[in-house]
Formats: sequence, structure tokens, C-alpha cells
Amino acid sequence: MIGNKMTRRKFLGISAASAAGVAFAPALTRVVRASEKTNDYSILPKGKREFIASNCDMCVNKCGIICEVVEGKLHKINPNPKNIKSRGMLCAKGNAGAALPYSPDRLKTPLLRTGKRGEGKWKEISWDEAFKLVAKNLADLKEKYQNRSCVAFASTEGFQEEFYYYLVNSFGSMNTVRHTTLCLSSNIQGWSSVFGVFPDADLQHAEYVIMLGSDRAQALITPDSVDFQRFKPKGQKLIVLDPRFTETAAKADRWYPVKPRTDQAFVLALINVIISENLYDHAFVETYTYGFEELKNLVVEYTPEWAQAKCEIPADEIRQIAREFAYHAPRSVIYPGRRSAFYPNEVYIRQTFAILAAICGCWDTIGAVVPKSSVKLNMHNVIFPFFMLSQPRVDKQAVGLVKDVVPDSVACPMVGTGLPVDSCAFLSEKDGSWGSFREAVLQDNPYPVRGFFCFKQNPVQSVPNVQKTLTMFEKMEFICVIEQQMSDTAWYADLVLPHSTYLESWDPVHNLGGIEPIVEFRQPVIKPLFDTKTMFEIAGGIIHEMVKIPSLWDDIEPADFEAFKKDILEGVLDKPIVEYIQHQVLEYPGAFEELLKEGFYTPDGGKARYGSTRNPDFRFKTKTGKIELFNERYKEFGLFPLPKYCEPSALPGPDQYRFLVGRTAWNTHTSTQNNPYLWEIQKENTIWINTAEAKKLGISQGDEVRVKSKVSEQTIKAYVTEKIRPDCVFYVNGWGRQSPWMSQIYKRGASESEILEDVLDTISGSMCMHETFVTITKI
Amino acid sequence: MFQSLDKYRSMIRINKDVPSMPFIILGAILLFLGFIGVVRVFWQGHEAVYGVTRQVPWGLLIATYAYFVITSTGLAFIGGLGHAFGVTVFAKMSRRIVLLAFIILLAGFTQIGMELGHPFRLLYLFILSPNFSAPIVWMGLFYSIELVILAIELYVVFNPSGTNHKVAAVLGFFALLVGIVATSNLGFVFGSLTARPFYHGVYFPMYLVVSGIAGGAALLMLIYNIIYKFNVPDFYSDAMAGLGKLMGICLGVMIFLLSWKIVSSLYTQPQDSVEAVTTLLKGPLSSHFWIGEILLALCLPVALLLISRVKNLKALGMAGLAFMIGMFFTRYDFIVAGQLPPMRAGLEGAGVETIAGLVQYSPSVGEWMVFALGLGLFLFLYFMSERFLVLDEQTRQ
Amino acid sequence: MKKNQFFATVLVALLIAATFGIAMAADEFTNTGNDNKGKYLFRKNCRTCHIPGGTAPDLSPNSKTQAQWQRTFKSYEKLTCKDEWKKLSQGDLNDTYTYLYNHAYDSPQPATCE
Amino acid sequence: MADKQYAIVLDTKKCLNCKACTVACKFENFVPVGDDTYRIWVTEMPLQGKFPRLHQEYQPSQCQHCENAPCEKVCPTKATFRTREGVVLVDYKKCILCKACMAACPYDARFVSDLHEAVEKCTFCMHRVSEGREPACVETCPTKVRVFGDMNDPASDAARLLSSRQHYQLKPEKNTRPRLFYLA
Repeated sequence: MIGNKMTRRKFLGISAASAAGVAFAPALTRVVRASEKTNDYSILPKGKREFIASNCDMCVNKCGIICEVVEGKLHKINPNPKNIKSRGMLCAKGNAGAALPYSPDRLKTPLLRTGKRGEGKWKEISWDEAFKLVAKNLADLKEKYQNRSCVAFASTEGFQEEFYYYLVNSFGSMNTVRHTTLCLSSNIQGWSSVFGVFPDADLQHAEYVIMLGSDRAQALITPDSVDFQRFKPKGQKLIVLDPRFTETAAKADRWYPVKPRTDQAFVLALINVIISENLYDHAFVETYTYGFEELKNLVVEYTPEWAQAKCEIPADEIRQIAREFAYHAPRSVIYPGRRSAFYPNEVYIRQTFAILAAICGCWDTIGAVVPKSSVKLNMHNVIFPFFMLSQPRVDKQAVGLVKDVVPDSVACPMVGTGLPVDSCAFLSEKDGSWGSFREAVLQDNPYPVRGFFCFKQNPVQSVPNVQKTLTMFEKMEFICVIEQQMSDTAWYADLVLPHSTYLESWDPVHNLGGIEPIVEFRQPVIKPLFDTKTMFEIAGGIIHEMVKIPSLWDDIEPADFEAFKKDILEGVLDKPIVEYIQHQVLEYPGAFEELLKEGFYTPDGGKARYGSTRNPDFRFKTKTGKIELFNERYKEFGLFPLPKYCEPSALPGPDQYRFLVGRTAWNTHTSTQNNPYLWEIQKENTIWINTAEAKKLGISQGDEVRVKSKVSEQTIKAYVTEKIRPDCVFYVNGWGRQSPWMSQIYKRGASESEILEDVLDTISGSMCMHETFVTITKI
Repeated sequence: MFQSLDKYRSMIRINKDVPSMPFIILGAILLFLGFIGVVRVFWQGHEAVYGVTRQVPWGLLIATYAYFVITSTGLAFIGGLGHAFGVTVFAKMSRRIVLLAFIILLAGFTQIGMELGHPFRLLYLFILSPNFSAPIVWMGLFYSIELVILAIELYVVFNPSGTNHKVAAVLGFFALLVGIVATSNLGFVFGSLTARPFYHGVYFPMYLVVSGIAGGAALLMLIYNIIYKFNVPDFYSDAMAGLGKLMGICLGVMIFLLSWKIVSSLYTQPQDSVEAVTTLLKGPLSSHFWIGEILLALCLPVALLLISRVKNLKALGMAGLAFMIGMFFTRYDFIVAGQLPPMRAGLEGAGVETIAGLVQYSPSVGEWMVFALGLGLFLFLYFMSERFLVLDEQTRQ
Repeated sequence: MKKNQFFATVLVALLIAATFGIAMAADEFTNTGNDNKGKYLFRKNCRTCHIPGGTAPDLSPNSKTQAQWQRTFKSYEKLTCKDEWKKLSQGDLNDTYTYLYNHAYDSPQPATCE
Repeated sequence: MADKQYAIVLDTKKCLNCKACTVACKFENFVPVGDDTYRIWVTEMPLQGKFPRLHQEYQPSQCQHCENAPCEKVCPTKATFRTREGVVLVDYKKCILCKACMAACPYDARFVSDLHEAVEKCTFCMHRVSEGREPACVETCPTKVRVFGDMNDPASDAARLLSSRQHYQLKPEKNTRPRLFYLA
């Protein structure tokens, strides 16, 4: 979509084709028989052909796959038509997964840095050496700083992440930092503030859908991306608000290029109309909600005319949308969205969405937003020792640490007491906030963090203001990265441990909550191609070396140490992982066999579950136990309890553009761009500039431009288009890579994490992705 | 056995009057370059060596193939006029005509042989599995027959016991006829492409035949001027004038056809045709078109013929030279122009890259090398013949 | 008489103990303990029985609201496992309380006991 | 007409431009990575209108499996042939790589394959269809833009769509009678 056209050159195509041909053609020698006489159309060599059900790991969706394996070689990954979550689809990334195990850029053996960091000099070492080295470094750091939390552990979701936490908990660090604050934490927080949970949208049955800033056609989420077009009920209306004309906007009945940062004003005006015209669901509000009067008083001033001045959507149309939304309720959806925070008031934006759904009774019924159900799994009840030397998280008291990244004027109107509260207050403690975590580490406040582990995450590419991340790395005495390819983060590591692909290993089962909950798992599809290991094996290997070092266990009870060895090592990690999986589904007879056959399991045939909370006695996970239109918890923390609109603290200056980020359907964050089958769809990113603005700046299609923000400047090719607001520019993320071992994409395009400033949403701890303003000049 | 060879001895001599050595050396160098090209093709494969693409599947080699084989059939036409239709002025040139036609046809076959991905497969599949609705089958068939006829003709005209004129007349007639059929079928290889309106129809079958005859005449006028170092003896003046007139007529017809082709193509439908002609008139091929096709192949020869009133033999040679150079561009343009308008617009995601609405093509080094092979083969074989064979009827008598 | 006296004494002692206990609990259980240690203690001491399929109902921090945890700790003497509780130091109990309270059903960061 | 007559009906309004079909096709059919080597594609049709009134369509396409296939006519060796089910296929062993079919195809659906050493193109995944499976592009599509089926079977989804909805074919003026039908 972006820039693929202007970068195509024939000679490159040839070299890439031959390179890829060399890489992949030998995967299978094909036999072709297409002849009129025989009617034999087979294209595969005769031999053992299997169809193995498993689960995709090219993004977070975990779609069902059926892998076609011929003579032990993976030919094709097909969608699993039975899988109720992925609805029988498999996207470009999922298909391209078949190239992953065979990638020439894979890490094949543990690598120890020999030159300077980032210099790219590596020595191959054995796994034994690697495990010893990790254990020794952990022991040394613990001794030196007398604090186990001096080693930080970054990770992101994935089926093997729980074994990473076996390692974390065996060492006893409190400093873990996950992807959440670059992802959904603000969204979850906003919806949870009202309903106590983060719900799903029943797009399959909704009659009226409003999507704000969600590009469901490109940022693929199953089942939403399928449902919103494939199962769209006849006559369903889709209203899309987005500063860009996305593929989703192209599907919309009405698209509004909403002024960034003002989405909330639009939704507040909808609430205003619905309350003032008495269109809300009285019975529902009466039965289930708390704080309606306060809400009513708040929104009095938020008239459509007021909103028009903010968000540039005509007041008449706001009124019309409000009426239509209320008319179709409860089969109306204000789409919860699945994305990172854009603005510092992100939590309030989401709270406003949730309130709109609540007052119209669009909750937990067909065609509305519905709380996720889940399939209960049998947990391994393991007890990790309590280490005396585990200090609380480095960012536990983030107040004061994060002042630099929270503009006062942003914090002020929202936070009653004037300063953000503890950054972790609204996060799962395991998640941590990347923004405040990094500030705390950089300031050595309250204690130094000198070790860094990273599993599957790529903070160098994904955390805004990459200079700060690299400065943080400089503080580290030991960096260990567990990855499949040499990511940009791995490039700066001291030790890189190669992880097996999802096609070569068993993964424990995971429950995927949703309207139709499902349990997914993975099994090996092909034999491991290289000397790689899974996190399960790596955790076991490292912990075995750790128990050999007495100094690592001197701050726990000796009895606990013995119990640890027995429970964790002998009880879990030393056993085959299959036993772990079987234990997880112990409660469901036949489930394991079903998993082997289908790649997923549902106890009740995957029926949609509605109405579990539509019971006047149901206690919501809020302070009052009701659906809170007025949030008592926020009041307690000194935050605005209602979604009060506050003016943007920062606006683009003259000659500045608001910098937007987004995704395509053929890449996942920063992890898939190097896959040749995806790379050929898009070979670098470009900067979207509105046609009229480009003309003003003298920029034409494909020109190199300089993009400058407060924290960095880059050059990138221009994509001049009508598809974006004149006051915004846009990159798709995952380009401008620093690791030369990402051979196809090294230094192609420009990196979003480099240009983005780090601005925090103080309630959810999220990084705000649309708070960077840039200037553009033609080179 | 040696005795039987003896009679051929009269056919062999070393002709030092003809400036053949430079051309033989040039031919050898080109052959060597061509050989490198061939090795590259076998080593790296067609796709890697050639500049043709998905959108422009036919490139320089089809152009050079057409350039060679159409000239060959033009020569066969002229030879046939002499033998079969009693146009006796050309009879004195018959050895060179037949030899040229044969060698240049061989040169043409090297081009198509290197262009085809599976030339050897073709040999048996044309017999086992021919598709009679495909013009290529007919083209291949008639050019193969043409090669056989020319080979026999070659035997007949070089028969030391004297040429059997009856046989020569029959052969000449068939060489003429099959040549026309073959070339018009080559035209129809393009004429059958409904996808590409620029080619579609009867224009190219006709234009290629006429321009081929002009090419045959031009090549003869040029060759005679070369071997006599631009001092062609009077003995040939009537033949040369005949060639000049023949070429003049053909040029006239060509101008007539081309003008109407261009004018009719410029009307709004079909769009691809408009676009193809625009590439010639003011697009990427315009310099080829105006300098090569119009100036060198048409205007200059016409001017030279008119000014010299077909009497100055040097001028005829110059006209031949200009035409042979210009004709190269004509062939190239005709192959490429029709393919530049894309079958699908170069929109994002289409997989088609266009500049100003057109796809791009420029020949690769590998393609030029294969052209060198054909040209080298022609120069080497022909001038070796000039050096070692008795080609003049006059000296023989 | 003697018997009555004994009963009265026990009753008074119990009452005092209960009152004291409640008072102490109300005063002492705050959510400012070490919830990391609390997690460990909860798993070690409580989850041995309070697990799915265990001898007692499955328990996780989010099995109860903050208020419910508060009440539980105030009156743990009523529980069948009160003897187990008594084996724990006040500090350990407070750490456990911190963990459960901070991750209760209606807390800002509810947690299941994974 | 006992034979099945295969066709693909496309509802492009559902297309997300996600490129799943193009990648699925590459793996299924051993099509190598490369700018010229692809059997199917998803075109972003020209953006209509001016900001902020914009409209855009996406058009997935491939070999049209024409009933009156120009490529079949010009193929000198009958390497290109139509099956009884109306699927246009290439017998790679018979292809001499003259590329006449590429020049003749009005849809630019063919290309030279290094792997097959022949001209190749979409086969409607006949190797899958003969096993009772759908073509890879059809199966993988999130929103099921493509519906594959037998036009001769009135009960098939494809036939029902064709009889109930307005549709068009690409380049009708070429008189090729494609077996790809686009719903209007």
C-alpha cells in the first residue's frame, strides 16, 4: 500500500527473486503434472503428506492453522476452517509464517558478543556455555547490588511467556516490563473504569457501528476484522472517524477525518444529545449504573455545536449519529478499539466510549459490546520462593520520576491533585509502564538496574524515543536477548539466545477470552532445523545452572530452596512440556486429543455467551459494584471521576504536523518486515503528506524529505496523498532498522520509535503515540 | 571422392579485391561476444540475463529476429523475381542474393533460438503437438521451409555444372511465395494479439512484407557498394537501378501504410493503440521513431533515390546503409511500442510499474550480446564466403 | 460453680481475645505490606488447600472484593482454618492481606492467582 | 453439460486489501518472491474525490480463465489448454517459452517461472480442487471476497450469487468471456 510502487525496480526484483528462490525453492522439490490427458493436477512430490493443526504466532491473534507438511517439509499453512476465533481466515502474515523456519536470517546458535555493543562481532557458543554465562551474570549482579530487582526482564505476550516468568520468578526480580503500555493499557483502563472489564464488540450482529481511530481492515484482529465485513448484517451502518482515509474508512458509510485529539468531544456530544433528547435506556441506567446525574450535569455544556468547534464534524451530523446510535441500541456498537494510547487523555476517551455504550444499554447482549468469557484452565500451582533481596519495582513510586515526560498542562486539568499518581496503580504489576520504568532506570532512582533480559520484545524499535532506550542500555552490565532473528534490540545485546519458531515446538495452551471463548495451543509441525530452544527449555537450562550457584539462594529459607528444586525443576521444567499441557486441560476429558487434532478446544462447541452480567445482582468489578458512569476509584485517587473534556495541552506549531502512526495488514509491529513474502508487498515505509501541503512544501511523490521532531530527525520518501488530513503526517511502523542481520530491511525507510517523543498518559502509564509534532523539509 | 570434390574447385578462390578481412574480424569479435552471451544465458538463465519483463515479454531479440528474417525473405523475393518472373536484371546477383538470404536467415534463427526458453522442445512439439490456430506454428513452418528452399537454391546456384534455370525458377518462385507467407505470418503473430490493439489487424503482415523487400534491396545495394569499395562496376548499374526502383516503390508503400496506421491509431479507440503510437510520436520511443524510422529508414533513402534519380550507385549504397540502420529501429520500435501500454494500470498493488502510464523496457547487455551473435554470424559467414567463394557471375563467365 | 466459673472465664477470655483480635486486625492490617511476600505467603499457606479440586474452595485475590477481604481478615477466627492463621506472624498476615487487598476483585489491578 | 464449470465470483466490496490471498497463492503454488512473479494481485483502484470526500475500491484479480482464451489460441504447442471444467492450464512440459501467451493476455496474468521453466499463471488451484478443497486464495480470505464454485450447479454459492446479483467481467470488449465475475 505504502511506497511499494515507487521502490520497485526490476533489477532488485530479479536479485530478490533469485535470492529467495535459493532460500526457499529447496524446501520442496515439486512435481508438476498438468496435462490434458491424465487429468492429474498434483504439484507435490509423492510422499508422506500430513495436515497438522496448530496455531499461528505471526501476530497476537492466535488464529487456527492447519499446516500441510510433505516429507517433513512445510509446504503451506492453511487456515483452520473450524476455528471459531479466526473464522477460517489466515492473513498474509499467517501465510508467510511458512517461510519463517527456513529464513536465512534466523539465529541458529547462541551468540556471545566479542566486539563493542552494536558492532556486530559475535562468537558462536554452546547452549551449556550460554546457560552458565547467564547464571553467572545473574549471580554477579545480585551480589554486586544486593538487590535482585537490579535485573530487568522485558517481554511481550506469547504462549511461552509464562516460562520466561519461571526464570524471572526464580531469580526474584520485581522489574518486569511488558508491551501493555505500548498497547492496550489505556484502552483497558478506560473501559474498565466503567464496566470493570474490557469487553469485545459483537460486530457480527451490530446494526450500527462507530469506529474511532481503529483501522480494522488493516490492523487485523480476529474475529473483528472478519466480522465487520464478512458477516456484516444487511443494512449495518459503519461510521469511521480517523485522520487518515484508511482501508476501514474506505468501507465506511460515512468517514470523518476527525481532528486529532478531539475524538472525546465528538462522543461527549453524542452523550449530550442522547441524554438531552431523552434517548437513553432508562431501565438499564436505572438498574445497572451509578452516577447518571453527575454525568448528566457534566455533559450539559457538550453540545454538538460545542463539539463541532473542536472536532470539525458538523453539529447536525453529530446529532444524527447520536439519534441513529440510540435508535439501533442495544445493537449499536461504539467500537472499543485495540490500539495503543494516542493522547494523554486516552483513558478518558475510552471512558467516554464506555459511558455512551452504558447509557444506551448496549451491553452484554447480542449486537452490543459484550464482556469476554473465558475457558478455565488448570493452573500449575507452583510456589516461587520469597527472596529477601527482591526490592519493589524501580518505578513503584513513579511520581516525580516521570515529570519530564508529562507536560504539566496535560496533567493539570485531568488530575485533581495536579500530579500523576503511582504509574503502576492501574496496571497489572507484572506489566510495568515502559515510560516510567525507563525514566527510573535512567535516573537510578531509587536503585540501580544493571541487567536487562528481553524475550520477544523489541524495545529499540517499539518504545518511543529510541535514544533514551539506548542510553538505558549503556547503563546495563549484561544484556541477554532471546529471539528468533537478530532484532534491533538483540543487536545491542551481550548474549543472544536463539528461540525456536512456533512451527517447531510445543506451546502450552492459552485461553483466549471473547464472546466465544476458546483454548488454543501449538504443536510441532516440523522438526527443529537448527540448534534453537524454546523458552521452556531455556528457562530450565538457566535455572539448572542457577541452582548450582549457592550465592543465588542465600536470601531464602533452605527449605524453600529444596521445595523450589522439587516443584519447579523436577515438577515442571524437567518434565516433557506435553505433560504440562495435559495438566492444563486435565478438567476436560478428551480435550488434549481434541487439541492435537484441531489445534483448539472449546468445552461447549464455542457458543457465543451473552448476558452473564445482565442480572441486577451482578457485581461489576468496580468500586460500587455497578456500571460506574461516575468513577469512585478515580475520585479516591484524585482524578476526575467523570470524562471531563480538557483542551489539548500541546498543538502543532506553525509549519508543524501532528505525527501519526499505524499499521498495515501485512506486518506485525516490528517483527515480520524481514519475511521476504511480506517484504515484497512493502519494501520500506514512506511519510504520508496531504497533497495540498506537499504542494506548499514543494514536495512531489517519492521525494526524499527530512522529518524533524524534538528528539530526532530522519530522511524518508514522501507519499503524497489525499488520504490524510492536511495537519498530519503518517508513518507505518517497523522500518528504519538498525540490525544489519535483518538483511532485507536494514536501514530501509525510517523508524517511528526514533522520531516519536515520549509522552506519558499518567493514568494507564501508556506511551502516547500521537503527541509528536514534526517539521517536514524537502531535501 | 576427391574427384567429385574437384569440380567444386572452380568455385573456390581467394578474393583479395573484396575488403572482406575487416568484416571477418569484426564478425569474429561479435561472434565471440555473442558466445559469451550464450554462455551467460545457459549459466544464469534467460530471466536473469535478459531485460524482458512480465509486461514486455518480447524485447530486442524478437526485434533482431524480425530484422534478420524479414530481410531474408525480402532477398528471397528479389531472387524470386529474377528466377521466376523473368526480371533478368537481378539474375546476375543471384548467388549473392541466395547466399545473403540463407546466411541472414540463419542469423535470424540464432536470435529466435536464444530467445525461446526451450528451442529444442519446439523441434518435436511442432510435430507432436502443433496448434494450428497459433500463428507462430505457421510462421515457424514457413520459415523452416524457406530455409530448406534457400539451401537447395544455394546448391543450385552454386552448381559448378551450371545453374539449372528451370529448377532455379521453380525454387525462386517458391522462395518468393513462402517468404511472403512466412513474413506475413510473422506479422500475424502480432496481428493476432487482440489484447494489444496496436498490433492487431492486417497492417503488420503487409508492412513487414513490403519493408522486407525494401530491406532486401537495401542490403544488396549496400553489400555491392562494400565489396566494390563504393565503386560498383557498370556491369551492375542496371541491377542496382532495378533495386533502387524496387526499394523506392516499397518505400512509397511503406510511407503510405505507416501514415494511415499512425493517423488511424490516433483516433480515440482503442486506447492502447493511441498510447502505443504516442510512445513513437512523442514518448519514450520518439527519438528512435523520428531519427531511425522516419529519417534514416524513409526520408533519407527516398531523398537519395530521388536526388540520384536511381543512377548514382554510391548514393544507392548510402540509401541502403541508411535504410538498414533505420530498419533496425523500425523493427525495435514496432516490437516495443505495442507492449508499452500496460494491460493493467500501474496502480498500487497491481504489480505493474509504470512511468507516465507506460511500462518500461530497455535491452540488457545480455540481449545486445545475443544480437552480436546474430550480426557476427552474418558478417563472418558472408564475408568468409566473399573471401573464399566465387560469387560473381561476371568473373565466372 | 467451678464449672460455671471456668466457662465464664473462658468466655471472657474469648471475648477479650476476639475484641483484641478484631481491634488489632482493624488497626494492623493495612495494604502497605510487602505484597510480593504476601503473594508467596498466600500461595504457601492458603493455596495448599484453596485450589481447584482442593480441600477448600478455590481462592484467588479476585475471589473477593476489597471490603470482603477486609472482613475476612477482621474475623478470621470464624474460619475453619483459623488454627493455620495463628501460626503466622502479624507481619506475614499483613503482607498476605496487602497482596489480596491490592489485587481484589474491585481493585484497580485485579489478579487471578496464576 | 455434465462437467462442472468452475468460476470465481468476487465481492470486492468486502476486500480489505490485506494481501492474504497473494501470499497464500505464492506458498501454495511455489511462486517465488519477485516483482514479476505473482499469479494474483490486489489492485488499489484510483482514489476518487477530493479530501475529505473520498472513495476507494480494491480489486483482487488473477487469470480470468476465459472461455475464449487468447492465450490458448496463440500457443503454438498446445501447452496452454482448457480443461473440461473450463479451467485454463499450462502443461509446463510443452511450453517452449515463446511468450506469445503473455503478449496475448489482456489481463497480464502470466509470467515466466524460473521454477517451472515455463510460463505459469493461476490454475484455480486445480490440485486442491481435485481433492475437494477450495483454491488457496478463496480459503484464506478473511472476508471471503472470492466464492469458488460450479456455474452448472444452481445450488452452488457461486451460481446463486450470479443469478441473484448484478455482476460484470473485466475487459468485456476483448470478447474473452472470463470466468471471473465481479459483483456490482
